[in-house]
Amino acid sequence: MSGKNKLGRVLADNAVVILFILLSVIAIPFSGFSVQNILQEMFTRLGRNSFLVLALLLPIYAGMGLNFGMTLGAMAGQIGLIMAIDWGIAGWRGLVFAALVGTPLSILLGWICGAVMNRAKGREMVTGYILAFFMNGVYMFLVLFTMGAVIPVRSATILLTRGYGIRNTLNLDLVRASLDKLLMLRIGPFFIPVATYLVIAVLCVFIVWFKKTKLGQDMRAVGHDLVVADSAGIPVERTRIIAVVISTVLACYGQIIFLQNMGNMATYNAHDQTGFFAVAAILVGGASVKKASLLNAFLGIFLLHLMFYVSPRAGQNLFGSAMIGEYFRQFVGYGVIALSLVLYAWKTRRDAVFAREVLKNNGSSGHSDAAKEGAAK
Amino acid sequence: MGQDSPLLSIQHVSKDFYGNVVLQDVSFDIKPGEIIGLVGENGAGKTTLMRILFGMPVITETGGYQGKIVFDGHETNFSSPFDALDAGIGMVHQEFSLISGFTTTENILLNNESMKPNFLNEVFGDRMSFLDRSDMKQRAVKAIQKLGVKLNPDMLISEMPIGHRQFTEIAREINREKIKLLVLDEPTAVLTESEAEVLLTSLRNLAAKGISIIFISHRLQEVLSVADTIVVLRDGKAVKNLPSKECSIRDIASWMVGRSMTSESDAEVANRKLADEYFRVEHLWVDMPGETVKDVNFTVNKGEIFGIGGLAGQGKLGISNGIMGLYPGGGKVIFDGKEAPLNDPRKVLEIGFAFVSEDRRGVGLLLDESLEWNIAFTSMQIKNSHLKKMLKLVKIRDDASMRKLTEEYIKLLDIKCTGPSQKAKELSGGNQQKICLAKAFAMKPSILFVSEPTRGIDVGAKKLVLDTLIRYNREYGTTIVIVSSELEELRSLCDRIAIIDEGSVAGILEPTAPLEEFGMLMSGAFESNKEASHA
Amino acid sequence: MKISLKTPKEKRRFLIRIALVLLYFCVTIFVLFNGRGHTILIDNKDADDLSYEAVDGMEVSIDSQESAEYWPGDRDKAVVRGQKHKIRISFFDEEIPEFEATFTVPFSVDMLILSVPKMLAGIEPFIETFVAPDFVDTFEKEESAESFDSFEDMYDGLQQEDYYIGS
Amino acid sequence: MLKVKEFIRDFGWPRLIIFFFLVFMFIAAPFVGVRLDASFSDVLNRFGMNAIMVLAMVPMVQSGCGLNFGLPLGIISGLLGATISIQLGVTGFGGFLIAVFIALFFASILGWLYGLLLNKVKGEEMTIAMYVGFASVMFMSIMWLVLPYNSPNMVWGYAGKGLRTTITVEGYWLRVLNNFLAIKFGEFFVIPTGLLLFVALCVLIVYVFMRTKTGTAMTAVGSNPDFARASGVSVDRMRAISVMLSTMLGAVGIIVYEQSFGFIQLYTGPLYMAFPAVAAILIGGASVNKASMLNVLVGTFLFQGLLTMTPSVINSLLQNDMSEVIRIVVSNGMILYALTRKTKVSK
Repeated sequence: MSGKNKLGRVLADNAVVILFILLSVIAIPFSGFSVQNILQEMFTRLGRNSFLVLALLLPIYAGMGLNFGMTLGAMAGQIGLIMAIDWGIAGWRGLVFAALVGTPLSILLGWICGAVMNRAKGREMVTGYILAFFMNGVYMFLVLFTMGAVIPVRSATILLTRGYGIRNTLNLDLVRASLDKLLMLRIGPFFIPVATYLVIAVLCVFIVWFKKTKLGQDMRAVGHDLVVADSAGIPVERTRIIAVVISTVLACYGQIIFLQNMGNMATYNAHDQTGFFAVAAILVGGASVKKASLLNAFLGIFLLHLMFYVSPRAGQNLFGSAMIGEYFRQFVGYGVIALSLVLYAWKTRRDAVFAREVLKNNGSSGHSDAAKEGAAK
Repeated sequence: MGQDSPLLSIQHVSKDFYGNVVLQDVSFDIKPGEIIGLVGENGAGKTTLMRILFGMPVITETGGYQGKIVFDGHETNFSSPFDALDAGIGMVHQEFSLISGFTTTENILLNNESMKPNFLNEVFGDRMSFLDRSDMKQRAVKAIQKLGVKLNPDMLISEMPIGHRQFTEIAREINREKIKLLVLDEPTAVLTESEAEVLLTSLRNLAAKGISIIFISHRLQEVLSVADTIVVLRDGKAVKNLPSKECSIRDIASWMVGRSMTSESDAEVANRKLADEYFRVEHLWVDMPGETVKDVNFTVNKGEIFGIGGLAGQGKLGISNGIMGLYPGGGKVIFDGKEAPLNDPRKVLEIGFAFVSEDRRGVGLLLDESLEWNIAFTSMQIKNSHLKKMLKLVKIRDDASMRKLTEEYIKLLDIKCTGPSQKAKELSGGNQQKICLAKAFAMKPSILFVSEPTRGIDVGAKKLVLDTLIRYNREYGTTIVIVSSELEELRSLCDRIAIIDEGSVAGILEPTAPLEEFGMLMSGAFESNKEASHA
Repeated sequence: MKISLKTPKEKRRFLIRIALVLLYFCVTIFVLFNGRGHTILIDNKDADDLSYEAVDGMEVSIDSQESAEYWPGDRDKAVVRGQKHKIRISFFDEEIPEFEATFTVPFSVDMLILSVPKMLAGIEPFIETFVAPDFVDTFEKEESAESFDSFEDMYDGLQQEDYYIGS
Repeated sequence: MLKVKEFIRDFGWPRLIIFFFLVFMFIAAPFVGVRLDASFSDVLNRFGMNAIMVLAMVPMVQSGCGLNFGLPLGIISGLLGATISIQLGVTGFGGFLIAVFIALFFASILGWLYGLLLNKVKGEEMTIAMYVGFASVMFMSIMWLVLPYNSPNMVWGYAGKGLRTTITVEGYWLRVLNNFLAIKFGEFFVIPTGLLLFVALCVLIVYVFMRTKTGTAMTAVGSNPDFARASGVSVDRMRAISVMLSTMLGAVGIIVYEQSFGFIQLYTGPLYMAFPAVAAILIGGASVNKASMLNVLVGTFLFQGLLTMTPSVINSLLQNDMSEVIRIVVSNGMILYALTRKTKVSK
């Protein structure tokens, strides 16, 4: 393969990352934000979003693509937070309580999600997406109609005036930034939420470590080749379910971390786009449906949120309309998912052709000239 | 372990699938450290025998088997291949069961990794143990050494030559501590000669270490050179079982194919006067996975029934698929004096080719549509038939004419169905095959390619299908190229038969040629010294 | 999951898992009680029947939070976690020694009044549950549309993105 | 008995539940004070509004491209047609037709490109379609702000540029189809004859198209692409045509919807419009790879019936607004059911 071709491949493989860096480089000067301002915002957002994005990794390893079903975990986390607020548990203890309530819930939901995806092998992504919508209905039913009516709610202040159902916006003052503030470090002009970063670091260690376990190895095997893994006696379906369960539980914790940073919660919408942002971030970082790393996650969060932060202001300054920037960033978010999926599908095809040619070159073993001629084409 | 007691003893094993007998009273023994060469034509029962040995679910689902299998002194009846593995029987399949993104070590130890326990085992079970990479590597290296080949334990499978992949598979099986018996199904099919030689040497090594081997291969030289004992299966019976020293390739070949022939068609075939060259293939190569065609040359005369035979995986199926443009290919196809385009299914259909695919359910039929659709579709698309004008504006499907056509063929080919609107998937295999033939006939082809016309259909239907082909040939003078694994069938039908081996024509024979010649050609035993029979 | 307890290994694992489940509940209960927030209104008022009198001037701190000054008739609040609390009172009149006491509040109550004069006078109960009469109404304004007219409206919620991205 | 069982298996119990639920609601309606005739008229109207967008699912499903989550692309073309028609200031039936023609023009171009894209990503169509749809909606949101429209009816009054979020079609072609030959029975019951006729026309066109040589080939491609290829049909071309057709139907569908609804919803309005259409055709009995005109008609009727009846009946029955939840659960549950059902295409 010639050098030019190689360069082309590298460019194509990293098209999304390159595109994003270019966009950001163009948009930053127009936004008028100072570097310090942008960096502080990035520190905050890294703390806020990393956990959610990292929750996507395991299903990718297990070959199930991007887990749009992680929204289920977010819902579990929100139910945990509602409970914590209802009981008036303050500070980091409130977060721990929310996580403890959310854990069994998200395990259950993850199990359901994994089982459903096992029934739809090959289209896990779209299935996860629709499942999230479906569960949104169940969540609404649970929170809007049974809480306060069937499920006892102590605190009237979080209920709608009609006496049951949780308010559309839940004030999280009790736990606001309680994780971030636990160990806030000031370095020069920057505030760094060390505790949050520590939690994320622990998760990273867990993921690295998990990959070294037997289960992690099995997950990789299932992700690479379902049929071979099955014939080697690896319990394929169970392994896939475990991947989704872990992802869902992590999403639950991630959502709690996210919301404590935000300080309030749109009860019926907060989870809607959890999956979208996490998926967009990891794809922007250069991950694909089949391959992702910690680096992809962090790079992606940085690039995506840089873009999200600067584009409304840049749009305002460039076109005199903040809405343009607002729409632009959403366009970029959706577009980047579409683009990554297309590039990936296209790449898979290209690699398949390539692999076949390699196989043929090996297989023909100089038996005939015609075969070589064919391979050269 | 007594020297005399066999490791594995297969005793009077019989098996039928719904009355279709595939194994009949098969018995043979394997002693520890012995290599058995198991040979037989496609469909002779090799695969079924191995499935029984491994306790594949398909056997119990279809009613089990008769007879007894004694392994290591105990009568066994494995309920899954994993039980067989646990007992110490390993199998290397023809198609690789490797994960291409994994290294050699990881593949050799797939689901058999070395583990270091940690505290999380107590909570989440053994799967949370760490992998002990260094121990894994040691074990892999040990297995590779035992095999006596050179393999890089850290190389990715995807970057390996094919031969090494095969070695990796074998290394995986022999890595298991308990392994006593290794079954190799066509292990050399994808190897080069030198690689195959290395493999054979390592097999002898293994046998010397006390591992018994069942070696299934169509390459008779290899079987002869490596095996201690040869077992020949034919039509489900173990027809020969004798030390390899006592037989020659020619003997084995004739035992493999040696069936009594139905001689009725011989006379007729011999007397047939055929017109001039009509169709010619030069240096055809086709990239069909598993059936790669490398360099094929032959000519067919007008009105001839030309047979293409050979063992599975040698490329015979690739020829017709390639000519019909279904798989990428190259070379020259000359039809009626003009060069026919390759890689364009529509063009070849337009110039009068028609094809009955071997993959009946995958390519041949619209399973979810009616018989009318199945029969009339191709002709509608290519010849614009079965269309009518609606309101003088648009041409739409003419259901009445499609129905008429279908009813015609239902009667002509005696297709058992409830009517033209029945769904294709509801028919039996034989009747589905007739639908495929009807689809091709409806094209009124100048030359018809038929691939494995009798695969997977019952005996009665087989005869009907073959008779239909002969009748069609005789009545319309249609040239037919028929590809089949069943030599018997080709010999009863064809004017000439080409045998394909390793992607090219090993030789072209008259149907009356001695059986062992066919056997020899199929087994790659002789180099193409039969070119003379080229018409 | 089938639990068989044949081998010592399995027995040990079973016990460890049981212990973990117990630990799960213990931690939950711990954060539930320990993290439970209460608002304590600290009162320095005379009794209606003058059975006790407000302190002339003092600094009160609860659980070593920052102390606040109280004059007669003052009321201020402290937000605390958990049920056991320590109160420290130092009087402006330096002759009176500092007062320290511990008290517990009931788990289920969000807001209570602690009357310092009552406590000093040793009148029980010096802690009472406080119910804010207008509490519910203060939240009324936040109320937004709580039902959706159509599918499309439902997803209009998505445009609350600003909230989500947190710009 | 066996036949009944088989029927239920083929038809699927979720559909039966939905069907009986709807029947139950029609029966219950009078008892909770909901006027049957008004409801029925409403259902008919909504049926007409939505049927063409549901119809837009058919070509793509039939050609094996899966459910058309990329419907927003067609809707955008429709919105372009509608806004340009209003910009031109043509009123009445002419305005409607101009909108349709312009929409078809854009839809054919976008649809063809979209088809070429989907051919590159076989097997992943649905996820990609969804995000291509979303991205294009957001892209057009920018365009609505930037494009040089200046009809005072459409642009923001204070800025003098940029289209409004909702634009009324009143005074242009409001209800031109609905009112055409409309038949009134009493105060509450109206048959929107023109609308239903137009729907019938579209259904007929698709029906006829699916019976032409090309349409037949398209169905075969969806049923078994290998068979179609072996029969000399260009699989990619058929798929592209089907995507184009679906997009064009989506474009016409949204204009029909708007003339009855009265407003053009721009910006993020079309974002999730594919979902009700997908749910409807699945409720009608279609699967991920088979759909017929009957599925469209039955599905649209059932789904829109459900959407009309649940709010009024359930809310007055249970005294709460549970209908929204029911709607979400039913429509997404139906899609989920179709996705996880073991497809019967035997290979």
